[in-house]
Amino acid sequence: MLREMVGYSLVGIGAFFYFLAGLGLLRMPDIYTKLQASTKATTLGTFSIALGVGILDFSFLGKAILLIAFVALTNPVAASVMLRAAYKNKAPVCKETVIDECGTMVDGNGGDVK
Amino acid sequence: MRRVWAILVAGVFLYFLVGQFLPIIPTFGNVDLFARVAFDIINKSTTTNYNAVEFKKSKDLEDGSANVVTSIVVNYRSFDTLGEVSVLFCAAIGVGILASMLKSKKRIEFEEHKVLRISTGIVLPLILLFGAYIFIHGHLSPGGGFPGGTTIALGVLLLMLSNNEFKVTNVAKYVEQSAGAGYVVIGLMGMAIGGVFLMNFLPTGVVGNLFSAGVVPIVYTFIGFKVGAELSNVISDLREG
Amino acid sequence: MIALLIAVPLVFAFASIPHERLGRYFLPFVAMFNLVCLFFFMHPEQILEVGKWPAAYGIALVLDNVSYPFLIFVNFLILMMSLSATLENRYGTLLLVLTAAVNGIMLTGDFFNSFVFLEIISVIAYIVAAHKDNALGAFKYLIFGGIGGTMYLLGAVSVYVKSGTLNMAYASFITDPMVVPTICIFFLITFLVELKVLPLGLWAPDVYSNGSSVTPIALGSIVTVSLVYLFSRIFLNIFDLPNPQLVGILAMVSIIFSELGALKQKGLGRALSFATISGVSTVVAALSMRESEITSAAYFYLFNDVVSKFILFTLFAYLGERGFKSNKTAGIAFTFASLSVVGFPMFAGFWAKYYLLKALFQVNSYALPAIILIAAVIEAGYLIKWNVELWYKEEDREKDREDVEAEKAEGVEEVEEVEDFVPFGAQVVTLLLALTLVVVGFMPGLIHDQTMSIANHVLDFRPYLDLILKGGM
Amino acid sequence: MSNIIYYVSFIILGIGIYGIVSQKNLFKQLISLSIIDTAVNIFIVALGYVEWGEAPIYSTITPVANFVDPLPQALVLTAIVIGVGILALGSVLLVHINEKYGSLDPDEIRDTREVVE
Repeated sequence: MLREMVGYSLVGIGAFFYFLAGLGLLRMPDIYTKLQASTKATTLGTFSIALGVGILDFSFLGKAILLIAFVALTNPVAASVMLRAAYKNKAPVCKETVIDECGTMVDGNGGDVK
Repeated sequence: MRRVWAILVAGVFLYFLVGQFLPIIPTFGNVDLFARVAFDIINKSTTTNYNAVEFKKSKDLEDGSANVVTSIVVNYRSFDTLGEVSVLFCAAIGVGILASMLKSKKRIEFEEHKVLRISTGIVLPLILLFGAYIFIHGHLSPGGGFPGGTTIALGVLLLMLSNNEFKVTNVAKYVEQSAGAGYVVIGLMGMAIGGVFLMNFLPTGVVGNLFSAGVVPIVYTFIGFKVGAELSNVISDLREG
Repeated sequence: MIALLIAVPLVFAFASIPHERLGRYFLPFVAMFNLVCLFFFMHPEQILEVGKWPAAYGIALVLDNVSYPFLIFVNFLILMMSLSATLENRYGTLLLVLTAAVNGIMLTGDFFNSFVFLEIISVIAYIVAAHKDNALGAFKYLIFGGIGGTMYLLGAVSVYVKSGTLNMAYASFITDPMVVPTICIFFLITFLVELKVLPLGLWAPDVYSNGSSVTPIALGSIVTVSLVYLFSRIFLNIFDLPNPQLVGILAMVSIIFSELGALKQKGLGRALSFATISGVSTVVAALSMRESEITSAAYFYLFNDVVSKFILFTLFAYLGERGFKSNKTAGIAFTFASLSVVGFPMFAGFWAKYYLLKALFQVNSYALPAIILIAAVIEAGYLIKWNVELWYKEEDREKDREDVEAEKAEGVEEVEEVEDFVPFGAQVVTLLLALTLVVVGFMPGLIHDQTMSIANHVLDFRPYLDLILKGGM
Repeated sequence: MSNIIYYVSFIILGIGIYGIVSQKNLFKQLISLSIIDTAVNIFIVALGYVEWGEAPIYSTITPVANFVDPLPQALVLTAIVIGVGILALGSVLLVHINEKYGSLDPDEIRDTREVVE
């Protein structure tokens, strides 16, 4: 009983994170924030869904942990590479951006950077 | 004007499909398997009498692969697959020829990304291992030579994206050559042993074991190597220009 | 044993990958090997069940009285092409695979297998079409051919749904008058694209006129012959062509428009491409009649058309801006070939048109003969114009030398002998083929007996069916 | 209503054909061709579905045969590989065209051609 409760709540948390990812993609103003929202959410969402399913069905637990390990290995790298590519190609930043640590962006206050 | 034409052409075509073609095909799900050759192929009884096949029990059937799609692709209709390999082969050669004809012979260069490079070192062996797993287990689980080879080529692509100096050497071409010729040679061996081209001349073993299905795993391994080398060449041709 | 015709070219193709030039030296030997095998070790009426799977389950390769002469003809053309064309790096490898594929498409008795071979042929055709930097024409062909290939796949799958197998012989059991036309329309679209009947064959002029010696010959001769074979196998042997009038009308319109197009062209290459379209359209129109005399005449017409276009295109590729004054051998071959296309007596073309017209009049068909005669007049007009122009062309030596120097400056060092611009191999081959046309012109029986035998066999599906059903299901 | 997957694949096919005829940009035409391929593949796989049938693999879960028709799946496997080959070839041809004429729009290409020739 407890096992099922934990499992289902983990799956539910994962689903919620996916929902957040979708919301972020729609609501966030520029590519950096969009990617930030979606990667964080998909990584965490995948973790908890896989773990939840693993707890619900113990024979799947080993595979679930392996899955989590691979996602942890690849997903952040992919996001970082994508963001770097966007930055190098001078994708426009939203107006609210304050800090540009790399300092190559023309206008710290944002606006449409060409 | 173009749009009107397009709607007209697509409309006529859809009308033909829905009005003429749909009535003559069976409704979704209502397939009479008994009337199709697939029924005997599933039961592995095209030359022998009908016996139900059981996983890990049936022995020495005419075809030993647990994955029925594989047994069609590499055994019953192996000749198609030989053609399929040739299509990919020709496409790869074509990309090579056309890429070498480009006037701007500029190699695509970029700054390396440290995070990517380090994580590639960790992930790449896993990717290659996974690709090899896919084509070695092609007769037991979903997969086979084409997906496995593609996975390996993706590993090469990752290496190429993370490492600026990396080049696909001539070794890929030799791999492609020997794997491609190996497939045909297996076919010719069937001709020498059984008198028929592309015959499955090895014992088929127990359904579901790794060492089963005769020449199927061997052929899929060849295909895996060939497709991997070929697609790596395509990627490298497109990059080197 | 039959599988060797496909396996041997493939092995050599795969073996020639790391060494770019090797394929082109293999090609003539492989074509020779195929011809020797066909002549001495194989005889018609045999069937090979690949992998020892009975015909309906596996793939059956069939060598019968229809495919045998076609195979000999195509392998002969490949041999001739390998001797006459200048093959650059790696094209040899491609043409080896093409050899395997055309042999395969003629031998196979399975719809999906023929789709696979068709796609090999198309992929090679796209690459060959892009020869001499003609990417735009090749891309057009790729789009048309891609749609055609998809339609063929749909046709093959609907055969599987209706008959439960992909075997061609078993497919002839589908006789439902509702089903056959629908399946045939899918196949028909493919053939209209690949045999370049005009509305769907618009890609052809761009591709054929790129000025290379490989493209028009590989596509216009070898691929066309193999696809005419497949056309007759599917529409004459297995299914009855459902609405022959429609196909006939399409083909006739295609003849008229292509001849008018040829008349309008300023360049020889495009004119010849349109002439090729007209030739193949005539064959399609005649084949759609489904009558043995006409079918036989259509194959005769195909023979003449393919051989003479082979000569014309080869010489056109080497001609460039020059005339025939410096190379009389080439000029003679060119003139013979154009006279044969027009249908001058003493050449094969005369008999092709004679048999066709005779057979058509016998069934009281007058529309097609009228169009063929009009087309012949138009063809005579522009081909004689081109012959005269090329024979009397004053060669502009100054310009030539400038060209050579300009090319030297760019680093190209090939065009040096202005005197002898056609390579020796191409001269011999074109002269040989031109003489063949003359010989056939005097002894039409040589070819006519063969085409009659093909026509009689192709219109009767029972021998083919018996051959495959021999094992029983 | 049970035929809805057929209709879906037909509609995708129609979109592909519409794209090829209506779009001017050559790259979009290539994409449309690949959409047509996909539609046909969906359609063929759907043709082999048997109600309540399982994936055609003997395994611990399905030790005895209760399978969908595996042959269309094998055919689609071949068709997909062929489609990939054609797509690769088409894209490298487009790179060529773009290099030669500096554009992928037929109208602009025609202008460039007239200037060149």
